[in-house]
Amino acid sequence: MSDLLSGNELCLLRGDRCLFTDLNFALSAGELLLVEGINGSGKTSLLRGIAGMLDFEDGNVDWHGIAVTKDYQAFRSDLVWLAHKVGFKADLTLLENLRFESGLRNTSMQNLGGVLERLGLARLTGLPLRVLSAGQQRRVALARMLLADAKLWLMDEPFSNLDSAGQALVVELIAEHLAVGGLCVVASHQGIDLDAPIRRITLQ
Amino acid sequence: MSDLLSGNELCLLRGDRCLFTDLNFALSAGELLLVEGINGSGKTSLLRGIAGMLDFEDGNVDWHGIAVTKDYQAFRSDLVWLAHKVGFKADLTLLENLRFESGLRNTSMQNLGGVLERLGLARLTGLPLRVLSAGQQRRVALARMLLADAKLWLMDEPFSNLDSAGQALVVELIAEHLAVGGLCVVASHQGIDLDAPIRRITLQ
Amino acid sequence: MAIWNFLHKMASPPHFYGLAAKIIPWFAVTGIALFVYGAIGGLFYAPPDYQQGDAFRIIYVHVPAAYLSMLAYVVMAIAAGIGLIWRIKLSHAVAASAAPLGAWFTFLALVTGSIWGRPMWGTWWEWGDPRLTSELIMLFLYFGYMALRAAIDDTAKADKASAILAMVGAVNIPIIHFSVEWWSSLHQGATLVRADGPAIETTMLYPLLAMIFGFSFLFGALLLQRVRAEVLFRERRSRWVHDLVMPAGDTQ
Amino acid sequence: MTVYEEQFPGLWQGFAAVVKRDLTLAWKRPGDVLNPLFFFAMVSALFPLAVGPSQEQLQLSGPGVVWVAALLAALLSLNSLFLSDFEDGSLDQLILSPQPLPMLALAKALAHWLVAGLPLVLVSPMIAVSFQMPGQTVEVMLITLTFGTISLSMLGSIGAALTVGLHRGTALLSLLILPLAMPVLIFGARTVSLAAANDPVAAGIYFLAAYCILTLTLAPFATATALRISSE
Amino acid sequence: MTVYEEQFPGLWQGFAAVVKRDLTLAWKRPGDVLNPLFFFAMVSALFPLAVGPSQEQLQLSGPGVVWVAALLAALLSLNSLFLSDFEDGSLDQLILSPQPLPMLALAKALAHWLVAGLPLVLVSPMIAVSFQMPGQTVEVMLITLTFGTISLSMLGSIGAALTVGLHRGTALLSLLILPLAMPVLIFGARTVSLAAANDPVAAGIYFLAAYCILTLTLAPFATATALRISSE
Ligand code: HEM
Ligand SMILES: Nc1ncnc2c1ncn2[C@@H]1O[C@H](COP(=O)(O)OP(=O)(O)OP(=O)(O)O)[C@@H](O)[C@H]1O
Ligand SMILES: Nc1ncnc2c1ncn2[C@@H]1O[C@H](COP(=O)(O)OP(=O)(O)OP(=O)(O)O)[C@@H](O)[C@H]1O
Ligand SMILES: [Mg+2]
Ligand SMILES: [Mg+2]
Repeated sequence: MSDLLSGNELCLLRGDRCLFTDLNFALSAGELLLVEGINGSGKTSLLRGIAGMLDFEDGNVDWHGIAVTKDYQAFRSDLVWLAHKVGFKADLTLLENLRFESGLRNTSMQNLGGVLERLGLARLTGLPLRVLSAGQQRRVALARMLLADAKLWLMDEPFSNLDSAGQALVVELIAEHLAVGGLCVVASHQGIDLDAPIRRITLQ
Repeated sequence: MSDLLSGNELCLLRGDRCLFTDLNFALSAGELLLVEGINGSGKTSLLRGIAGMLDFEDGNVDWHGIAVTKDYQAFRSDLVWLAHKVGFKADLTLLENLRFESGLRNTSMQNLGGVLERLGLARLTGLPLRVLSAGQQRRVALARMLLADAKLWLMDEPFSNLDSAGQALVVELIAEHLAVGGLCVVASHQGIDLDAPIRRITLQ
Repeated sequence: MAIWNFLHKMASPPHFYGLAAKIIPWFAVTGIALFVYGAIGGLFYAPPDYQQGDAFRIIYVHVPAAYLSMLAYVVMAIAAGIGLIWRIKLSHAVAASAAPLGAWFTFLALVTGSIWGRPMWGTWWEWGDPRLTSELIMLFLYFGYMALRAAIDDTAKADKASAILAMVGAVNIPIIHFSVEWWSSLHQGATLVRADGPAIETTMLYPLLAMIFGFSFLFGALLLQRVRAEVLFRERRSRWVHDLVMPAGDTQ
Repeated sequence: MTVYEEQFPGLWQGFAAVVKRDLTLAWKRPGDVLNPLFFFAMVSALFPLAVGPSQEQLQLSGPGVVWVAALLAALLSLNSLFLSDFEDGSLDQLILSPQPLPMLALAKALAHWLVAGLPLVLVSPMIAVSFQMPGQTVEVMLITLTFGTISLSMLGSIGAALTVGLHRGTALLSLLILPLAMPVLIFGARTVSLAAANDPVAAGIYFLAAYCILTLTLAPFATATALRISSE
Repeated sequence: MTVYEEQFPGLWQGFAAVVKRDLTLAWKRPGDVLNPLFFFAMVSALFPLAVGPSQEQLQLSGPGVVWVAALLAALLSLNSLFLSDFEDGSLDQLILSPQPLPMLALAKALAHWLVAGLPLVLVSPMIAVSFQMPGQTVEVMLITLTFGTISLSMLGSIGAALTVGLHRGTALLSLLILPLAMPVLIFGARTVSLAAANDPVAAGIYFLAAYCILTLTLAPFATATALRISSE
């Protein structure tokens, strides 16, 4: 099987509500999974479930054909997660935050300059994250994503708070990531205009 | 003068940066001011300045022709502010939060049912805000806006996290507000498709 | 594998619900019988203690309560551990139901001990005595366990979080038991559970044993009954509970 | 500070809304009520445990322990007075509401006292008994603690407003509040000790009452100004 | 709990990154370091003030006061151990990082000790002097406090992880941690008192050391599991 990531018969409960049952998907290298649905339909929850931060009531997610719960740690080193919240410390500077990330993931900071330049953050490295604007903070989260060098990107509304140049940049980054055989799972309210193969899930 | 809200020669500093100088705008009843600009250009800061939460370095904002600093309290009872953060307590239920708002602003809860229905929140009234999805929380913030019955709406990225139905709804709400002589100041990365007169400021 | 299947059948809520209903009467009857024998034997037939006179008779409540307070904790911790590791929901229900019972026994042991301590040691309470303190700590552990559960709305999450606490708190049990040997304490050393057999006269011993086992059976009955209620609540949205509460044909 | 004319009929309505909201929140998170209470009980219980229970020593240090515990418990809970409102954006909404901000600040401080101060006052007799305090002292302790905890809540609200945007820790807050709170502590503890020795206590009680009224009138304005500055 | 094979060379690198980050944060918000320290000093200073300074009484209650103050100071700062990480989303990122979570939990607890526990140990001799503790006692106090505060940080990390998603208050946290911390307090205070009376202290020190090692080995796993549950 060439499917790298697959979800089988997934079912998720939140409180009294059943968000979805019998959800299936399969994704191979270079493919993108677009999760759509109205507000509150469970997109964020699905992403958290895939990442292993929420337990599915039923079903399991496979990575390289093996259930992720079997070797959760190996799975984690292959994935990076862009959430609603940036997940950085507001009191540390941009640079300190990214340094910490690279220590945690044991990656090099070699192409840091390039990444920051590309994201338009180069002049902000010395500022504490607290003073950055909403969009700038999202860009820092994107920087983590690029530096992490992970195979699977989980992105929850990657376009929010970004200006139009920023949104175009995200599409470009995704396209590059797919081109080198990466995988993306994206929850978004707006379509993505890409050449790469896109699979869709619509939750209701 | 028929201008209800006007900014004269505004200048704002953040840290070492000067975000803008000599900014002027004027807005009369039924008009919308659209603040555009790339990430970090100072849209949020401008809105906070207008609301009186940030001090301008220079210039002043007038409401009904009088500087808002003169009668800040009267100004505050005419405005309502939709921020990045919802500004509700995560542990209280939706209903409790909105009840508190109505106590604070001394408004009636008569049309609450209609508002909630319209925003698609009717079934969620008993849930603590914490468990609502990102978009649902934004909708609760919109509910505050509608219940407040204020003349001036300050909206910071009102479309973020909303699904397409929600985004259309926001446009509709704005149109209605303008139609009855209200004013809107909107910071957004996406245009607004409206019949009403739109004034634009582009920050860089 | 057979054992595994058996366990899973046992742990299935409807099966347990029915089975427990059959066991409870036996436990209750045995418990009450032992209790009555122990109470009569202890209060009327056992000779007064040569040192303590009749005051010693409180032993028939104190010791069973003290033992049960520990037993309940052990049951709770083991059940919580099983639930956490093998993800058996019934097991969590057992742990959750054991806590309030354990707290009551602990409270009873503290009160009776302290009443007994007044004539024996001339004080209701002695801070710094290891046995007394560790027993009090156990009461607080029970409180902490219950408070943590109450603070989490989501039952599944409450189960897992409180299970950790129950397991961590289990270190206290050996401390309670061995405290009298490890440190000088006002409290009695072990009289019953000793390598060289119980050091107590049989007319005193038998009623005491009867009380201990009577308490244990009653605890078992109460625990099972509480677990039944808990299971019913947890499964409130399931088919079988629905059928149970509203038998077929009885539509509203 | 702005001068507020009497043009807002719903002056007390906003006040009531804030008090009600904060009490509801406390009800939903009983931790906030139990926290200082539990802390108070804890300090009082740990002391004999750690110091070793000599009867007369306990009796002597009783009033002091109760007062130090009360002060610490109040400080402990003050940290979160405006913090959660700041972090979830409610503070901005409060500042932008049409109600006079000092009124809302007073409401927050009052709600804090109801949640953190009052239970402490109510539970203090129990602790007094465990320290073998003589009966007539308890009454004096109740009165002084009432005035004292109100003053602490009011003073604390200023400190909490000043530090809300700055740090998570209570260090700065304590540093700001303590000098102002010290008179309350010293007078409080001394007055109770005097009562235990059957000496006259009126002077101490008057002082505490005066301090309480002073803080009740002035603190809301200072707090409101501090909040505006912190939220910039 | 997952079993972690030795396949990750950078095991200590994630550990170091977390410790470094938390220390930098503490450096930027000195409140976090000063907080427990200040609190510690405060309790110790307020006590004589409130109780009234009788020479021998001070000397007697010295060890107890120091230990209670240390325990409370540790509890006070524990609340925020994971809270800010939880609120800004960093906790999710830590959990999803390729490093073994118990390792990161250990790093967080260690950083907490470095920031909140160690300064307290270092400052304690000063307070001992102010309580007129005899010289040879101070050494014993230093050793016991070191072991004690490490145990408290480790135990506290479990409690903080369990309660992180729940409340702002420390009430529940204290309720969970105190029973487990009580032995540390009792042994710590008693050992110091014994030292003051020139009695043998080895047993107490051994116990504290054993407790410290036990918590160092077991707590990270419990904390990691608790974090996963809380972040659901
Ligand atoms: C508040 C005070 C007291 C508390 C908290 C307390 C607690 C306990 C506990 C926890 C046990 C069970 C220990 C174990 O099985 O390892 C126990 C057993 C016992 N207690 Fe107490 N106790 C108290 C006072 C007393 C007093 C005053 C007496 C009599 C002088 C007493 C006599 C006994 C006896 C005889 C046993 C059975 C010992 C054995 O067979 O192991 N207790 N108590
Ligand atoms: N305890 C609970 N009780 C009832 N419903 C709950 C509970 N917890 C979560 N939910 C519901 O589960 C859903 C979670 O949605 P989720 O955050 O995954 O949505 P989403 O698709 O990401 O939405 P958005 O587009 O707004 O971000 C929401 O509808 C929420 O109301
Ligand atoms: N202390 C400071 N030093 C330097 N720059 C600062 C400081 N405080 C704020 N800034 C800058 O001021 C700007 C504030 O922008 P603001 O939040 O108003 O932007 P925005 O237009 O709302 O952006 P976005 O579209 O991303 O929300 C940012 O560029 C930020 O980097
Ligand atoms: Mg979402
Ligand atoms: Mg902005």
